[in-house]
Amino acid sequence: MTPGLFQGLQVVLSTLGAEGVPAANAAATVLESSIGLHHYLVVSALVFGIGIMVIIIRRNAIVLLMGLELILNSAGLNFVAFGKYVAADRIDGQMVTLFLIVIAAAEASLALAIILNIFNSLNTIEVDEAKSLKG
Amino acid sequence: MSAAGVLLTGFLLLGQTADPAAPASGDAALAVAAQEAAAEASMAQGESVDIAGAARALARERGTNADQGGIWIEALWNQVIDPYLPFTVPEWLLVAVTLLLVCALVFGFINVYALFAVWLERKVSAHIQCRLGPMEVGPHGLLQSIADGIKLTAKEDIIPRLADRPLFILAPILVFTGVLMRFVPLPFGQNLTASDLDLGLFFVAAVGSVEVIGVIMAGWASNNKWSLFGTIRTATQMVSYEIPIGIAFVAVIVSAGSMSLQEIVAAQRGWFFHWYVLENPFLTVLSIVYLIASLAECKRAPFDLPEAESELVCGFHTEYSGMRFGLFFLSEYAAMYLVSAVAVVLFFGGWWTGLPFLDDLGMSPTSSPIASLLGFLLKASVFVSKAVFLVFVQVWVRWTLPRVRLDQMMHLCWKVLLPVSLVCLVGSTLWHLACGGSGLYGLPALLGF
Amino acid sequence: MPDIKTEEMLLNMGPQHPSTHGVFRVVIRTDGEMVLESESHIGYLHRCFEKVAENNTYIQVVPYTDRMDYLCAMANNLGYAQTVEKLMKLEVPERAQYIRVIVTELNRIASHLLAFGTYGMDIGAITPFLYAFRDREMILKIFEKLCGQRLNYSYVRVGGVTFDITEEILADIQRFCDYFEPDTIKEYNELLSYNGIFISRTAKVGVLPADLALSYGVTGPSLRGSGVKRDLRKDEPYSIYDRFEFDIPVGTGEMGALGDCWDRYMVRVLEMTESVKIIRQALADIPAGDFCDKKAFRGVKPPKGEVYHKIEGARGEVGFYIVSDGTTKPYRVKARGPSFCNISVLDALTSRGDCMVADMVAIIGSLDIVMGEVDR
Amino acid sequence: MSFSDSIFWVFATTAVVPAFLILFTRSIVRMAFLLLGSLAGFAGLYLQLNAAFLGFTQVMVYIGGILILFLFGVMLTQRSDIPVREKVGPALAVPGFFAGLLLMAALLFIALQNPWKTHPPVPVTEPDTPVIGIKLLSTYILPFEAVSILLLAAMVGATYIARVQAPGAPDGQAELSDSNAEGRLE
Repeated sequence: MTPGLFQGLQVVLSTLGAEGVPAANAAATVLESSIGLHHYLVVSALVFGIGIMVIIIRRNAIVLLMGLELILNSAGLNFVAFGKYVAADRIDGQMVTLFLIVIAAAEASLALAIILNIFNSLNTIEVDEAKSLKG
Repeated sequence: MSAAGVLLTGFLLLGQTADPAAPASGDAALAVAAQEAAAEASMAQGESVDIAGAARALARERGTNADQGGIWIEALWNQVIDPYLPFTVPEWLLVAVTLLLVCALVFGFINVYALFAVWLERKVSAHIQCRLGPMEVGPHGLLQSIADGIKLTAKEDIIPRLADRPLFILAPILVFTGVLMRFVPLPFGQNLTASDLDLGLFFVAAVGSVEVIGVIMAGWASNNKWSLFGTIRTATQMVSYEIPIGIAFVAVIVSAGSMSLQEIVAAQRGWFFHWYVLENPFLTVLSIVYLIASLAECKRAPFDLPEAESELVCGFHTEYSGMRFGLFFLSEYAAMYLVSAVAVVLFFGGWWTGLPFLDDLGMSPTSSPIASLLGFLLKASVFVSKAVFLVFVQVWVRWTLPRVRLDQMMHLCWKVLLPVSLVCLVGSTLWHLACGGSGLYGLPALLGF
Repeated sequence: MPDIKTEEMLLNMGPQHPSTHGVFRVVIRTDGEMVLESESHIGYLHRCFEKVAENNTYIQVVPYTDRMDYLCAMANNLGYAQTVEKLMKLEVPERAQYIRVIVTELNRIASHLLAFGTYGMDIGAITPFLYAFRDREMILKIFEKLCGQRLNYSYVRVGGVTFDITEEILADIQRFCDYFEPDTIKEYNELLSYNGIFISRTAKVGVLPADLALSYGVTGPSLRGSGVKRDLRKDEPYSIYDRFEFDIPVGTGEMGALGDCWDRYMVRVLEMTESVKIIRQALADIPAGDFCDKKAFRGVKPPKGEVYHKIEGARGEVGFYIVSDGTTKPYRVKARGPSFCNISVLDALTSRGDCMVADMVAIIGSLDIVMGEVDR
Repeated sequence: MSFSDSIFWVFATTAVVPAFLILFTRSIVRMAFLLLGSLAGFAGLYLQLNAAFLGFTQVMVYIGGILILFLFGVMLTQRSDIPVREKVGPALAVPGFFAGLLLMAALLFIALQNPWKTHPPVPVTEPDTPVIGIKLLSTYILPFEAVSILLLAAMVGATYIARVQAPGAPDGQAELSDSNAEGRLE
């Protein structure tokens, strides 16, 4: 029943070490689902790493914010995944992510306001240019 | 290209349905169980038509999430087609085909409706303006939209040299997908829906933002200053007007106690004064707020600033031609139907005629298959007619009123509609707590009706 | 008002733009939706009227005057014809005078109807446009019957008019007047003039103070919208305008500010009523007799000299300055197009920093320009 | 692997690949739209995790709010010459890449090697939304209120910061006194 393409993807993941994941096995006994906690953790770790790279490599303030959003998202995914597979009540993980999203919204609006201000006074949003403490 | 939109929607729908709350839209055993139980339920209720309802009822009973895309198609398949097939179909194929079928049905409806709506708009505008409108192609120009469609597809597809090519191509698809996806929880009649999501209204509100992103993409990718103007206007307008719309949603959700569009309509059963527009004065005001905001939400006059042809040439789709423009066009008309249908669901009683004796047709467990079929068709046609009437109202407004200015539009949203809707939300909630859902401002209950 | 600083943007409005009423180009510097400064560029329709006029006979110049303000060609014809007549000291037959007044006023109505319709369109209301065209069509039909032309009439010529007006046409005009006033104008007011959104879009927008208007040489309804009661038909009566009873509507600031777009717009609507009033009186008094001076029709050869004469066209004062060297061709013809002077005030109106892109359209529309006349 | 599992792979790809491409894109606007893809993938993953409410919230807040805010930010802070380019600090490109890679590897190691005490997912018996609503107003009432205040403060603060300084106020000093004056008036 498993189509070849997905099998291939699974092979790729198993080389990453996701094979023999207890959660996946445990879930499989009930739901025949091969997707478990580890899959989400891997996705989250990948995106987190990318977010870090974006933040270090890129110099544009808005792009930095984008990297930040990636990191926040990967964290949120972890919470929900742990909520589903580890926590006693799966809603708790969702609640944390919910707050995370809201705080991300507040953070983004504030950061953009600051970026606008920097742009107004320095005429650039390259973070390296914004060195002075005043004005 | 529209196929791409359909595929994208299908794909996103997959995500929703495959949401394995019912752990297996895929689980064969459960599917069989669902099939049996659906058969049982339909036998028990003597309903031959309302397969979907039965399946859903069953799913509820079994404590699973019933909100799977195309469950009625699934039931149809399980009961009518599958038992007679000589081979077993892999379930993933089954689900995929079902979902694509649902998408294709919705897409087909949008297309057919859009052809009609374009014709309606031209005819109505013509008669408002003391002229005849299209008369040449077909009787009273009925086939004119088809001719136009052929013209649009046959037109040269131009992409400006300095445009951002991938975004330019992606934008109309995204806009169309944003509209198409919102059709997913939308009912077309009782239990006639692509997927009755639990979070139906929330979904409608959330996915609307995809359309905004698509419009921004279009305007930016065109590399045209007028397009950019249109884009900024669209983004401002749609983001702002989502708020009064959202508040109107919340007020109705409070009254109905559910976000599922099916259940919101179901809660308005009975005499027409049980429709939420007559439920209490606050909801009446909110319905007007919603109608105004929905005009802005789908960029119709008097809020057609994003494409104000006398100011911005054509706004965000200035550079688009051929079928890419056609997709914008299609999504605009689809969005018109969409907001109207949501208005019908929220305030105007959905598929109920407002007369209990008509509504009850085919609803009792003892009614004959013919009666249930008639009742089913009646409800579907009532729903679509109500929605199309609201589309007509939009057309009527468009050809009568001038366009507002950007600051006036924002003023209306933030300083008029928002406070009014907030007050109405509180008022409606308190009213609901005090009087319950008696309808007509609670007067019939007072009179012992 | 602008709380957030944004990048300024240079925007090219026109020459091909749906609401510039012709090939007119405005370069606007915008900050978001606010227009900071605008700069008009004209000349896309330049056809060398004045040079062409020097190489044609006096009669041959008449069709060129049609093409200046093609929406109110009768007034141009009349202005040119009267200038030449003034040069020749020619008396035009009484009946021709009446016919001239009737057709000029009819054409004024047609022109204002178009201004009304397109203005609605600029503001975003499309239906009034078709209403206006429905009624304008009746006038054009009458003109077609009268001289075979719908737009470029060349009907009023030196010495009179080309064709006599028949009883049938007079009856048509009477019927049109009865249809048009007061019912249709009332309909227009209900449809557009007093529409809330329309008022909010036009009131207090593009306010043109009287002194500014006068300093730019703005004339016609655009000037009267600022409250200046100047109309050549009353102030310096030409032809037989002194025989008729009519009012000069001026802007009152009814919707907030004197001289705003709404005032300019409303002056045009009110003027249509006054024109109907004049036509009714002219229809009642029109005498029998010749419709032209036959001699002048055969050839025009004014004496040496120069003359300036101006009349009130639909958009303002249409003036002609003619220098004659005694031959059959004018030595020099200079035309004063009202649209040219009216449009010159546009930059002053839109560069005050209180104008949005949408207002830009409203202001251009309210000045009611015809590019054929601006560029000539 | 059942069908719904294959959907996971689709969404996982949608979440990771556009995010990765952000590193190699030079146009900021394209980056924002790649971010759109990534965020949509995350929304899909939330759906996969039976968190439909969260998934739609993600779409609403991130795509409908934050992303549009980003796009506005890009439009407000760039010259009008399109496309917008962004320069990469070349000195940081290689170390940054490896730092990210190192972190990624560490996280992957932890994620895959740690014996998580997982339990089989509980079948969903009722919609989450009412539960979330009730929890928000009972267990989580304090964070809920705190976040509300935070949002309000952020909104006011953002509006205040993004304001253009008065022409006569060249530096923050004048503006400060300006705001003091306002405070006194109140």
